Amino acid sequence: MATVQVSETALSANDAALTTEMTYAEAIRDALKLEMRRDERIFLLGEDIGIYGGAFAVTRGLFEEFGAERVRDTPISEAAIAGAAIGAALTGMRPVAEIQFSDFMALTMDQLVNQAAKIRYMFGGKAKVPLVMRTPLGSGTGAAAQHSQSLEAWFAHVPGLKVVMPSSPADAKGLLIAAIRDDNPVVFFEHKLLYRVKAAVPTGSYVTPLSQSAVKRAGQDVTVVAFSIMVPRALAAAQRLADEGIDVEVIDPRTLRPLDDTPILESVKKTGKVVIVHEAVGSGGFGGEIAARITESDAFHYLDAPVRRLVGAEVPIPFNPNLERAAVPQEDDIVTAVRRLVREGR
Amino acid sequence: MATVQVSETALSANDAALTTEMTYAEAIRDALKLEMRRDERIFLLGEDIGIYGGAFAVTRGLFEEFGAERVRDTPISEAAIAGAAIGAALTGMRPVAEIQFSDFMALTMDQLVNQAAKIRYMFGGKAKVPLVMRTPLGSGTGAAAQHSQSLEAWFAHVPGLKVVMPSSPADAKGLLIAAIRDDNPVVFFEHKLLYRVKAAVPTGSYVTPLSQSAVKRAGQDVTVVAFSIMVPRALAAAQRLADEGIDVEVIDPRTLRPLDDTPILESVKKTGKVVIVHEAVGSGGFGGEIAARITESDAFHYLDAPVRRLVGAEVPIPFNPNLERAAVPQEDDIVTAVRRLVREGR
Amino acid sequence: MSYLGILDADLPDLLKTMYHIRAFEEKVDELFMQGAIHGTTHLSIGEEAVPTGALHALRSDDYITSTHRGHGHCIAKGADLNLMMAELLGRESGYCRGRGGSMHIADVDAGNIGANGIVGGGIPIAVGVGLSIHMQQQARVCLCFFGDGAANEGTFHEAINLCSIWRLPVIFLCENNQYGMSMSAKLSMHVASVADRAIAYGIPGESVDGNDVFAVHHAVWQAAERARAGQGPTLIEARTYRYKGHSKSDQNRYRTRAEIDDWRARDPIVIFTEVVRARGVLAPGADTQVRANAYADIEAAYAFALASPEPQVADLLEGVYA
Amino acid sequence: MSYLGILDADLPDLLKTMYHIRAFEEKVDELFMQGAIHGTTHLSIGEEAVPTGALHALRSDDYITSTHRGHGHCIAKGADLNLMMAELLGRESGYCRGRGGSMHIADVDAGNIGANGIVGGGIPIAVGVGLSIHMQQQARVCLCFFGDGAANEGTFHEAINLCSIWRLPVIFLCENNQYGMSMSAKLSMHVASVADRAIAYGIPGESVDGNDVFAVHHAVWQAAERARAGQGPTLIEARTYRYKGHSKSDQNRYRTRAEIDDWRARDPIVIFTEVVRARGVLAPGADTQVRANAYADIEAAYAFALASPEPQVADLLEGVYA
Ligand SMILES: Cc1ncc(C[n+]2csc(CCOP(=O)(O)OP(=O)(O)O)c2C)c(N)n1
Ligand SMILES: Cc1ncc(C[n+]2csc(CCOP(=O)(O)OP(=O)(O)O)c2C)c(N)n1
Ligand SMILES: [Mg+2]
Ligand SMILES: [Mg+2]
Repeated sequence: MATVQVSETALSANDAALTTEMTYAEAIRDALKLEMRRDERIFLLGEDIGIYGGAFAVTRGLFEEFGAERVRDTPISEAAIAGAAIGAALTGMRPVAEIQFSDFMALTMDQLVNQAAKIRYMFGGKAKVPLVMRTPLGSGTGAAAQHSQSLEAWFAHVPGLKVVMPSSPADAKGLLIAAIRDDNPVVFFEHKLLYRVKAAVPTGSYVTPLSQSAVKRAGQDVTVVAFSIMVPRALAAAQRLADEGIDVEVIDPRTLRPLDDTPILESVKKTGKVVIVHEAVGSGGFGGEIAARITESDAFHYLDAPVRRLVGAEVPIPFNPNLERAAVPQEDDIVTAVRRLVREGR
Repeated sequence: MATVQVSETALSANDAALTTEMTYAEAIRDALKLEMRRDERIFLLGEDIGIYGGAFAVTRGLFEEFGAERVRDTPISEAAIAGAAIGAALTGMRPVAEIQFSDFMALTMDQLVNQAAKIRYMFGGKAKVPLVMRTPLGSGTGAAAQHSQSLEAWFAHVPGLKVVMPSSPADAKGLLIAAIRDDNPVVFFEHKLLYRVKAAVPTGSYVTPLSQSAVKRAGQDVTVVAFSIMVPRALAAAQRLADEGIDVEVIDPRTLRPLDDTPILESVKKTGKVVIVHEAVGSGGFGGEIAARITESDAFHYLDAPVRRLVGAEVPIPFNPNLERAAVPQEDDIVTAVRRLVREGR
Repeated sequence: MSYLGILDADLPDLLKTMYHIRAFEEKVDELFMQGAIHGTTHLSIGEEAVPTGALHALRSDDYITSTHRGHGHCIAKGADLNLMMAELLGRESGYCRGRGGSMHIADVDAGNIGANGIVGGGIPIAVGVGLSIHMQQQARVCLCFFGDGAANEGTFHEAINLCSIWRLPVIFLCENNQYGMSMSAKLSMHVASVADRAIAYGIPGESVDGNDVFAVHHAVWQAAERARAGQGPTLIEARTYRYKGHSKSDQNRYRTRAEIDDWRARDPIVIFTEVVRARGVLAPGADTQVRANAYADIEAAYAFALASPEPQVADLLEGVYA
Repeated sequence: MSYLGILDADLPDLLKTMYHIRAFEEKVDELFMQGAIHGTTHLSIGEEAVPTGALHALRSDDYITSTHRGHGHCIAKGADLNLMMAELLGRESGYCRGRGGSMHIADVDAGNIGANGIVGGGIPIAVGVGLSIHMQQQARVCLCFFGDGAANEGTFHEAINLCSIWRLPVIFLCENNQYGMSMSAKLSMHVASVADRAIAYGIPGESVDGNDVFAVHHAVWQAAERARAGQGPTLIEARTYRYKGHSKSDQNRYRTRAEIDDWRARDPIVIFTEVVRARGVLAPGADTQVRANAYADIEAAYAFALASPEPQVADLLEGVYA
């Protein structure tokens, strides 16, 4: 690539009219493929993303289409992967790095937080770092404590980063395209258990804007704020609760930083009750932030019950499957929590 | 040291009757010295902690007393410092590591979070990791974005870690002794601006238990929850507010994980109004956790105003001193926030 | 009588260890296929000579740090097969009470500081173990296992450097099985051998045939002698190969059948068995008995595991803090 | 006419660069003493030959990544002294609008990817710059400055390895000023030279006299030739010394007066001035004029900075996101 080619035609939203059934993993692959075709500056780097196709097969086929230069297998060197992405982003490229499990983001924290997130501000706004770090999080696969964490709260605490957590195939595709086109470092958390979830996804290229919370289900009685894997669980729970006459509104922030809290506050003003659900460990989790946003705003005055958090247990994720399940909120837990809140609310 | 010597005599709390004026840095040094004299398994490791005496002179003189074996200068290798502490802790030693600035903890996250914090649980409770990581945090020294962060929320989110943030010389000494005697990995955050603060400190060895929040000032009208540098600022603000007839109760959690929230909830039940103050960036900061603890408990029903957070701005810490000051809560800001809350509370 | 530094009398035991490892891994493979084990696993079939030779060079009170591909290390360190299998099946009787699983088996009191799910994660921990030995003036050593892929992590560098300046009794043993997941070691580094990196730390480095128990034993034995004599760490590369995929999900797209066959033709157990036979320390045909016993031990371990209770969900929060 | 690869005609300019660096650092030192500058600073007095020689070997569109001790790199890369001084004084007119300060001066568009407050933090970033050059098929190189202390960070290892396998056009230039803060490089690593570590990555390594502009220039020039020819990275160690303490708070407890005096006796500016004189490219005494002009430039930069406004507190939140 001597001169950089950017085709703007693919930017048209018209192609998005049709939809195809595809998995969350396929939707992510589709986003990568469409963007890489559009803009030669975009390239992928990470461990085993080439021939192997990625630990979760997300990049399968991309090596074959785009070759080893643009789908770069790296040694097992997470800090260097992050640094390489930063340096490339600073000098005209648009890297999309994959960190094989989000637990290993721990090895990139200096590069991501002390470098990528701060460079623009430290340099007086005179540089930009357009990179995406894709990485899978979450438990449920029996991979135990070092491969099952949900550490999104760390990143959501860092000015300069954007943090995205799609909960559906269509969101995954549109949000990833938005993340790639964003001129800031974006951490893009994919949930392992969602990879095989199938749903209708618009064909062609489209952008789902970052920092726009979505009402995933409208309801009158109680607000459930959920993201990532907890959204389908909350929707399933809402379905069951509807049969009991409890009308649940499910809000998915989708982007945790910068957080669009308006739809959450509006919803709470309407329902007066809220359950915040996430997989991550409760203490210090992002649920606290959401709770605080609600209770420091005027939505506070509309609350008619305490703000409830339904969150991960205060443990490393255990290996044994029964313990593992018990460590994070399940559909049943959401049903129970909502039911109890509605009954108890004065 | 062929056989490990532990003198239990120094454990007596009687020596603590007398007090001496000393700085926060001196109090920390005193704790290290007393503990190292008591227990030969305790040793220090970190960058420039020997002859140099530490970047903030905290360990000055310890090299002279305890020698190069027990006051170990390391190369600039933060991950290896953490790992060395873990391996030593697992096999009978009690390391106290210093990370020169807490921003560099980013380089230790894998060792600290994926290893130290999880080892005990992953190993079925059959191992222990008694180590302390001491590290200075905070802004106010003109060191800019990569040397001024307050990232305690990251650590407070991790089961298996304990997180301590002393706000006074006496607490620093007693809490550090407790941290050293604790059988778990403890992250001990010292505030750079507190190092030179002087106050009365009990002589001799004493333990200030971890996970015990302290009422730093009793009051009836409004609760201020603050930790680290924000405690002296809150106390100074409370003094001024007292002149206006506003009686502020100041609670210092001191340990963020495991958090003792009872005194906070009790206080809020009494006052009905709360301001949570911290230096760290607001979004995703530990203030959210405290707010959520309050509003998910029965204290919620006693609140007569929204929960107010007074927290760091959503920026990397800037170099320019005026911007730097503006980025974090100052005494005046606390006064204003409390005043406004009291006036607005219904 | 001994051969290349190993007593003839010890050969049957070493053969048993190799068969235990292989049988254990084969059983685990089978159980995964059946869906009877949760999660993922990393098998070391084909690599048995490395831990077998290495641990035979050490004393029982020496330490090891292990990796995600750690069953062989654990067995060669003398672990109880029942407790291992119970752990893989997530049972309360397992080494980690079912909380750890394949990637976290540990037995700190017995000197196994633990498998590790983080590539390169155990290397700095080995430094601390070495430091502890040094400060307590013990005669122990710490053997640190890691892979060729791990040799590109920053921790490798920091840890070996630290051991080299402090002359700690640590042996860094790289199991170069030619791949870090799908990436060939030939592509992930621009040196012929991981042992070449010893020069960067001013310590001895040696590359040996990792399918040869004697070669591994000899190199580790020498390194342990140096370590106990206060001469500091050594970096050893043992060249070997894994027959199976990297983990459960591997489709083997990155290597050829011919390569796998070449390595299978140099199977470490076959090679070792030939020596055992040549030394005549076992009655003719007794080696097949060793093999059969080993497989039976594994079945017994499986039966033990199956008969063990699962952890109680009520105990979920137990064991986070000491 | 040229001498050791540098054109005689360029010598006055190089002398000017060295004096600019020294004068800048002396002024900063003075301002810190007065409390006129906030924060901390790391001065490179005594190390001027390294950036001066190195940057003269590169083209203006080449990139650099720099360190906490980066004023010299920045000046040798051709920075505007006014904007630098304004940055140190935290002014809106500074390179980083007063948000960065000494440790974060950068000018990405001009090829200075930035100073870095994290030891070793810039090394992986240089990989990315090299990758970017490679993928865009440019003829540029990236020069990565770092210290002897940084050579023990994991990032050093990961980054050089990555550049070596991808053959990226990056020059790793270690300014070995003998100490990482208080720790002697002799104690922090068990090799004679940081350049010895090149072997671990299969790349060329060279150690040169860092107080000799010509030696540094030559090594960097060769490395740049290799890089532009697609032959990948080089590791260079430049042996030098900082006269001043590590930073503001240094009490110099870890080194001797004699050692400092020895190095001062080999002052890089004095050595270089002798060559300039010997080559006769300046009228007798003209070198003192170069010196005087350089000091005057720094005073002018200080005046510029002083006259510049401070940032507006109202703009605090500006510039976090693009
Ligand atoms: C820090 C980290 N990065 C990536 C992974 C994913 N992963 C697990 S094993 C492995 C390959 C390791 O290669 P090597 O060190 O050679 O050991 P081997 O699997 O060949 O025994 C990878 C990439 C991980 N577990 N930890
Ligand atoms: C990751 C990290 N660790 C520690 C420090 C504190 N620190 C700043 S400079 C320095 C010494 C660096 O030594 P070297 O790389 O040789 O550079 P020099 O200061 O000698 O130019 C240290 C320890 C830091 N800024 N970053
Ligand atoms: Mg391997
Ligand atoms: Mg140095």
